[in-house]
Amino acid sequence: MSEPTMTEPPTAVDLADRRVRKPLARRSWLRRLRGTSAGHPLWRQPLTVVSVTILVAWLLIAALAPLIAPYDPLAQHAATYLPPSGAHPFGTDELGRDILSRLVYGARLSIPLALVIVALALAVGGVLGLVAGYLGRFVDEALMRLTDLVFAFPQIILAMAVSAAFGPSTRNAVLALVIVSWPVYARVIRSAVLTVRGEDYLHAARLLGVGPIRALRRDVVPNSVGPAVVLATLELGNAVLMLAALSFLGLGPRPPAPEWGAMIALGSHDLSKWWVSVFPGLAILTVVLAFNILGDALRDRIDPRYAKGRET
Amino acid sequence: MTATTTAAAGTRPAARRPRVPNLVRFLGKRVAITIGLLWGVTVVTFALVHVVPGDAATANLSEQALNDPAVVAAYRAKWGLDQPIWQQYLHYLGNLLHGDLGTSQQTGRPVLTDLVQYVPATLELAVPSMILALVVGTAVGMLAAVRHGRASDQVVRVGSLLGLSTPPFWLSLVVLYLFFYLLGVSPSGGRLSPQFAPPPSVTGMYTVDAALAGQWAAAWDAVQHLVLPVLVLTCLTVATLIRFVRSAMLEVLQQDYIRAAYAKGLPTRTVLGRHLLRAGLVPVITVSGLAFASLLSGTVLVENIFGWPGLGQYAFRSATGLDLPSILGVSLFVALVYTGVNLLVDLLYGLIDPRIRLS
Amino acid sequence: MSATPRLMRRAGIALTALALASTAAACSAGGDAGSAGGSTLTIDTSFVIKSLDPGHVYEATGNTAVHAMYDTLLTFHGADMSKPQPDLATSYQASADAKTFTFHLRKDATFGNGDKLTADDVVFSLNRLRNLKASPSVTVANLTASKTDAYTVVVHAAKADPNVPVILTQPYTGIVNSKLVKAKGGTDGADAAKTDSAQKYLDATSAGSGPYLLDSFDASSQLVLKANPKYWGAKPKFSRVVLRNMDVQNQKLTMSRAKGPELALDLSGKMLEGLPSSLRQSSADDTFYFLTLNADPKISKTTSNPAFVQAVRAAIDYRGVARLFGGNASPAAGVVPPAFPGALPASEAQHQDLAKARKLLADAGLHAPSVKLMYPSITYRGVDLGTIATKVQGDAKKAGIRLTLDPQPLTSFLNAQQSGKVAMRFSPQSLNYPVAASLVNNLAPGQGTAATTGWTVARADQDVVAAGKKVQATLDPAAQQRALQDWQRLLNQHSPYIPMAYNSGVVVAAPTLSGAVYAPAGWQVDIAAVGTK
Amino acid sequence: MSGSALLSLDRLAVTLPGGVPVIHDATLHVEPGEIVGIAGESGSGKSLTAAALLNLLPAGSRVTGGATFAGEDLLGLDRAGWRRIRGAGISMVFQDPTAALHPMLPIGRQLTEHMRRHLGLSRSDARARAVELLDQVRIPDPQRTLRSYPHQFSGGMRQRVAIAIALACRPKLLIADEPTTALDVTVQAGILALLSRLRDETGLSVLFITHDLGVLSALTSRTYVFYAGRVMETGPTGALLSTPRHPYTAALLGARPHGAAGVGSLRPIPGSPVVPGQAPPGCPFAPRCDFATADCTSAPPEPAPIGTDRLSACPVAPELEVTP
Amino acid sequence: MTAPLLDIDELAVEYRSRARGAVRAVAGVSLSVAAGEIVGLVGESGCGKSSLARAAVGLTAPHAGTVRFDGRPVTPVRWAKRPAAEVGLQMVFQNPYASLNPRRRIGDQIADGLPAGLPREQVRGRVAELLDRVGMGADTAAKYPHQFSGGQRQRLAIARALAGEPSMIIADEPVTALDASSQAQVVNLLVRLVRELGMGMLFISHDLALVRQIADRTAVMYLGKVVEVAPTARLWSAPSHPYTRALIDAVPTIAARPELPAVLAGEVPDPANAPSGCRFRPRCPAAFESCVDEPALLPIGDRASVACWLTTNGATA
Repeated sequence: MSEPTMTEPPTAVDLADRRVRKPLARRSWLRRLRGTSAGHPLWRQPLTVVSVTILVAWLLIAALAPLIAPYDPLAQHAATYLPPSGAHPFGTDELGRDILSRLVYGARLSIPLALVIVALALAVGGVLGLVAGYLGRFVDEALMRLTDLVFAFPQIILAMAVSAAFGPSTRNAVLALVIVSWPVYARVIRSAVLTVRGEDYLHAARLLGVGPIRALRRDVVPNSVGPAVVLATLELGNAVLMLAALSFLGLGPRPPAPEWGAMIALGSHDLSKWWVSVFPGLAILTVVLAFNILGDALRDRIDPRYAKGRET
Repeated sequence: MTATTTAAAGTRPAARRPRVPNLVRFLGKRVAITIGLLWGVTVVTFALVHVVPGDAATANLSEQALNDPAVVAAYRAKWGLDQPIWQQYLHYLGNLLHGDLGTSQQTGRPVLTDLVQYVPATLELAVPSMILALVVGTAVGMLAAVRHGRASDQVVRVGSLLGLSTPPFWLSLVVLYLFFYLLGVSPSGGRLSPQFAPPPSVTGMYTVDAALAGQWAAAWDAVQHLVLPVLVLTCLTVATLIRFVRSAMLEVLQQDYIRAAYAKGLPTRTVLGRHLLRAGLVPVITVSGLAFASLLSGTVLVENIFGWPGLGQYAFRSATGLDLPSILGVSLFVALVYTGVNLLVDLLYGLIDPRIRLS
Repeated sequence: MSATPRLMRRAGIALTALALASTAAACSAGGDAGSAGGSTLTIDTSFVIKSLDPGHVYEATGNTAVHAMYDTLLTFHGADMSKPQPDLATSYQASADAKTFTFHLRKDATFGNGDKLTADDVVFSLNRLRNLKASPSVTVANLTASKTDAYTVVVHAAKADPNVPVILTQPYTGIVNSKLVKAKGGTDGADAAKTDSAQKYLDATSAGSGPYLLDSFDASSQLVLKANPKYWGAKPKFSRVVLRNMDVQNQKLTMSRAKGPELALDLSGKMLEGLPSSLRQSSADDTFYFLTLNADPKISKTTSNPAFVQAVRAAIDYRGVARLFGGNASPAAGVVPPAFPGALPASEAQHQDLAKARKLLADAGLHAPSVKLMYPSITYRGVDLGTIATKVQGDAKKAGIRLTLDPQPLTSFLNAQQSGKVAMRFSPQSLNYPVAASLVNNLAPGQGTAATTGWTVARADQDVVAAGKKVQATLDPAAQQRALQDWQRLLNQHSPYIPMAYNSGVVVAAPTLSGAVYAPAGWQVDIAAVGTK
Repeated sequence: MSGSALLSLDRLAVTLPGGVPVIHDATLHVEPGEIVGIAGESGSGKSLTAAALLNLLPAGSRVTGGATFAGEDLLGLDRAGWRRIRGAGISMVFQDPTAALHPMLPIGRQLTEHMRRHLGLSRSDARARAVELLDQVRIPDPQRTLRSYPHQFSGGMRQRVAIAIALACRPKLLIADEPTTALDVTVQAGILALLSRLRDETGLSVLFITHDLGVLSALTSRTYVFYAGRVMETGPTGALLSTPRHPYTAALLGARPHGAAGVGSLRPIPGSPVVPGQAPPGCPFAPRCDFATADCTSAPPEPAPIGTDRLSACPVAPELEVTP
Repeated sequence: MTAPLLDIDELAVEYRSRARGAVRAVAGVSLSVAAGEIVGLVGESGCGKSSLARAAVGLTAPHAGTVRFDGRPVTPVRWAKRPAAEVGLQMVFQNPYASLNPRRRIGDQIADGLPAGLPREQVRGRVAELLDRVGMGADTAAKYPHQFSGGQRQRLAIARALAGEPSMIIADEPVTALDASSQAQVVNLLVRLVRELGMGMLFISHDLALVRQIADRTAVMYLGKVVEVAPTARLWSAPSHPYTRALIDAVPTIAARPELPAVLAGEVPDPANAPSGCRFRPRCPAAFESCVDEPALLPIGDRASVACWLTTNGATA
């Protein structure tokens, strides 16, 4: 289009956009070479292998929870606050529930919910971002202001407010987290769409008589969702964390659901019973870490700029 | 090839002289956007609070008072809750224009007074964390970028991923368990040990105020209370920063001008310290703005655990008490900080990158 | 009428507290530089305070402070709640119909500024309180004050109420200097709710005749009282009292190391574990936790079934629930907490009987009944109510009852409760003023709480109705207490309430202090009574 | 080849990290005051040769063979040695002047920082010399230029600034890596004139890398033709371009628009250039060569002398009769 | 002479730039291309060549003036589908790495230009045919763009343009991004297709030598205006405009006696601040008083025009 002679001042919220901007078409072959030399297949990177193993393990644990958990996660045994022992490897909590069993069943909440949150946010943000980017003008401006508005509330406070307003429940927690997280995807997709809108392949298609809808479907969408999908994998870990945070504040899935964040909250009342908090925390840590490493690796694959572990 | 030439063509210093109105226009536009944003915040907050079943009367009257319609009516009349919502809203806006944020139904004090008190407490946590995170994050991120692919880079990478993956509230509990419960070397929470009275308020930050008042023991005590929460918040922020700095620096390291700097015979120190840092700082500033915003929200949980009477606690209390004026006050403040930080980031950009200056 | 979740409000604010099981974990923060010494008493409490105007005060911290600044007509001494004692009124007479109460004022009482306290001030204070239509106004809505002479006041109750003398012990009935308050915009007129503007003044200055005057007040950090030099009674021991806003874990920490005259108001339950034995603890079981099951079949077919209520009653593990609250808690026998005359003896505490519960269900043809249990998602006295609810859920499950937990933010809970549409709820409850009979006003069929539980007179067992009436009609204290106990036993048979456990308020005081007694009278501790040994 | 050569490379070979060989047995020399050209398409290794000469290859690259500059063994230099050579001995001008100038540092800073270091000049002396240099590369208003930033200049001006920076420490050899590729012909003409004048005035040697044979012809005295990291042919530029002795040189000439109009007068080189690291055994050009024989695919042919001052790595070179 | 296939009349293109205000990239250009004709358009970067091309093909809306293709005005491509009658006007873009959708198969992209509803078998056949035309195998259809080199991609892009059965092609610097050897391949292909199919072509390039090689007529643009247009041979041998001459002289040539190309003083000014009068005046070695007025593009003989007071004064006087 025009020759932009000055770089527009990027705003802080454009960060998400620039995080995963367009894959480079032209670069010196030297640089490309450097990039590819490090582009090992996923399975060749030990860190990735570890993370995939952890994730698969957690998925198996979630799937086979009834077989793995030694006890009913809700059963209140007589002995409360048992420290870790042979019978209760991770101890029992205030109500005498087996912490290991609760952890195992907790995987059935955290992991699928994170997926749902991210998928919904991606869907909502994706559609809006696509529409805004493609239609431009007023629609675009309105959407950008809306995302600004959401960004202007700190995520956890907004999620808290939404969740507090509608009462704690799994559905409301998911809703709250989707509300705070969709704008990132909208922005990323929008900026990707804006890039594609200036691409010659789209122009070429339109010149050949391809209609706007078909062009959207074939040229715009496939070339703009990539960055958002990468971002989504990176956000999976974040979703687990945010959900746990809401639960910790008592705004997540209702008790007695063995949600990990809520389990940590139980332990926070009495530090001397360290096992009540420590193990759920480790569970969150491993899952989030695995998600993050995997997201990183995936991004490396999709965007060669990030080859060899370059991130964000 | 041609694209670069095209962009470069026909540009000479004379054509580029920044004109003063540019800055005015820029700031004017930003102020307009900010005002629009703040207006949006009031609308959303009003709407959100009114969707919720139950109102401030329920939250703020005693139970037996609720059984008395006369009392409830009096309360609603006093706080203007008996008016239609749009009238309440207009009334609020009118007061807002006069700088009146209303009175908190929870504390019975002007919201502004509450903010003046809670904000410094949060800043006392957030500012040191941010500074620490910036210094450490920039240094470590740069180191990792320069040592790209080597063992130290891998260690940094795993470390920052770990930092990103740790639930902050859990980390708070773990450090409390370690340093307070097991080792007994740190206080459990709060801003000041009980034996100290809060210092006379100047900045609202106990460390500073105590030092100003010459109460050194109290200042030292306040610093000790800061250590753990600041540590946790720094851990959170530094992980993001390291990742970002590292990739930004890597991007810069691949630029021709870095090679050109080496080709000129400059020592590594100069190349990294001047050329790399300068260019890598631009994206770092962006992310710092975001990081500061997320730091402010990260304090909610940390404040909760460390019993820190800051903005997060206030927000939490306002939200659960459906205290509309307070919620609005907090939301407006946060939005203002958000836009302010953004503006600051943009101005800093201009300061560092001449290409963006006053465009 | 009674039972404000006054304490619950504090709970909503006191966020997650850390139990400090070890006192070994001493804080390294140095020095005793600022510690209170000499004649300053330090009171550590988690502030719950909106106003220091007697016309508006109703929260814990405010009550404690207002009680020290404003004299009331009558009062209670220490933990003895059996009979109101003289304060500003040297004596009083109640009419036989419990509608007219005549108070004779002492003539030597003066306000902090030296003004004489007369009947005009009493009349102004009580009428202003009623007409302000603030939270505490409700309790006195029934009352009108007038004077017969400068030192005689008649309080007239529109509806017979033998508890008027007790109500007049409450901090909100504190007598203000009418001249002063009027000058600052106060009024006792019928339109006081709109026109009175003295609250701001009273939040900063005390206009009472009590042993203490307000020195300074910062709602977030501290409230300082100084002795009233013109106080008509015995000089209090401490010339200065500092109430400091302090979270619970710091209260524990500071009390563990307390050397000077210091006391803490919020340590209870599990927080008491591991405190040095040298500290003096004073407590009274003044709160109870109960389940409420809606009696309206339109709301729930299940909870309105008396057999179901009885089954739940039999399913609860009362000891286990009490254990969750910590050391001072005990399984409930009835709705009246042991701090008040009329409580059922501990020997009558309820027990779990799962077999009975199952049988009740089977007999009533209830197969795997399922109900939603709503509760406020707050941490109260160091215990997450969700934990208790989960315990109840677990117990119920053992009897074959499926409870689904429905935690709500405090406000939403109160709102839902008010609507009367909640099938089953769980909450803590305490008395609004320290007379157990006041519970009847609230819990009897058709009254406040009962009304929100769908328990109308028509649906209630007539024996219960009669027993409640008997309590209210009995004016003799001993007889009234017996009537109360009978009433509670009937409640346990036929009411939709299931009291589960009692919990106590505790004053933890430094070893050197005397008179630091927990008063289940609303003001937690009588500051002026605290002295040294 | 010549003991007096300013720069001489002897069978220099470069392998990038990951074991990708990119330059094979490059032998090359530059005499003082001489402008030598390197010609080749992208991927021919010409830029990497330049990078190797300043030790700017990606970390982990391996360089073997010999490289001597002003009597000093380049491959044996330590870090300090490289710092001494870079800028003051050998300096470089990059292809894209926009990318090679730091966008956020004022030009004065970029122009003086290495002068102060290498030449030990004071701030004011360095500035004085900077003004001189800008004048030398014909940039108007040098004082103001020093305070300006790169983005305030056009591509041509930026390249002049880059040349001034490269010349600041009076290097003996300037490596110019496609310095005019990104510029318009009119601007290119100015840069070529500038380099030529600098050579005449200061005795500067230039190693000029380009894919444009016309530029080579206009500027250089001798030319090395690179293909797939190998020197295909070398000789005086005029002779080399008028009577190419390697099929690749001839093919390059044929594919170039030249002379009178007429469709079909462009003769494309069949096939595609070699991807680095995937060169066929034998002569890398063999798959695209009209003259290739079975021998050509066995081992890469050694450059062999043709006449007194030319070398060609093609066994059929002596018989080669190609008209461009 | 029959009506030209592509007729550009007084076309102006403006951009709004935040920093510079309105920038007039093309400031009134008239140019026509007949069927079977190759017209070259040369000029330095920033002179508005690409803007002209984009407006001519309908990718940007002109600010003023008209573009007619085959007698009908070209509608700018916006929301509506492009009218079928205009599909015969196609474009080959500069950057072959950006002009093919990286995520779609080559065959599908080429098929975009085929009439909708064509049976799959026929589509496949037609695609293979088109690929064959540009010298690529039929198996190419199933591959993705990244599997090809720049030169190959440009050939694929040409095949795609051919799918619209164009009678007119606008080629915007089609070989600038390519290596010398690929350049020749692509240029030869384009020229051959134009000749074989009787199309018209507007060939835009900054490489004078290349344009000289293929164009029937050449137009020279400077700062948004055409300053000279003439049959290529004539333009090259006897340039009338000082700018044309300067451009020709700046091209380095291979000669037995090497000679540095001539330098044209100064640089292209910012189009936002175009000089008054003759736009070339500040750089023109031959500028004189008349040049303060803007010269019009006036015919100077057979199919040639020039906008220079030096020539037109002489021609009219």
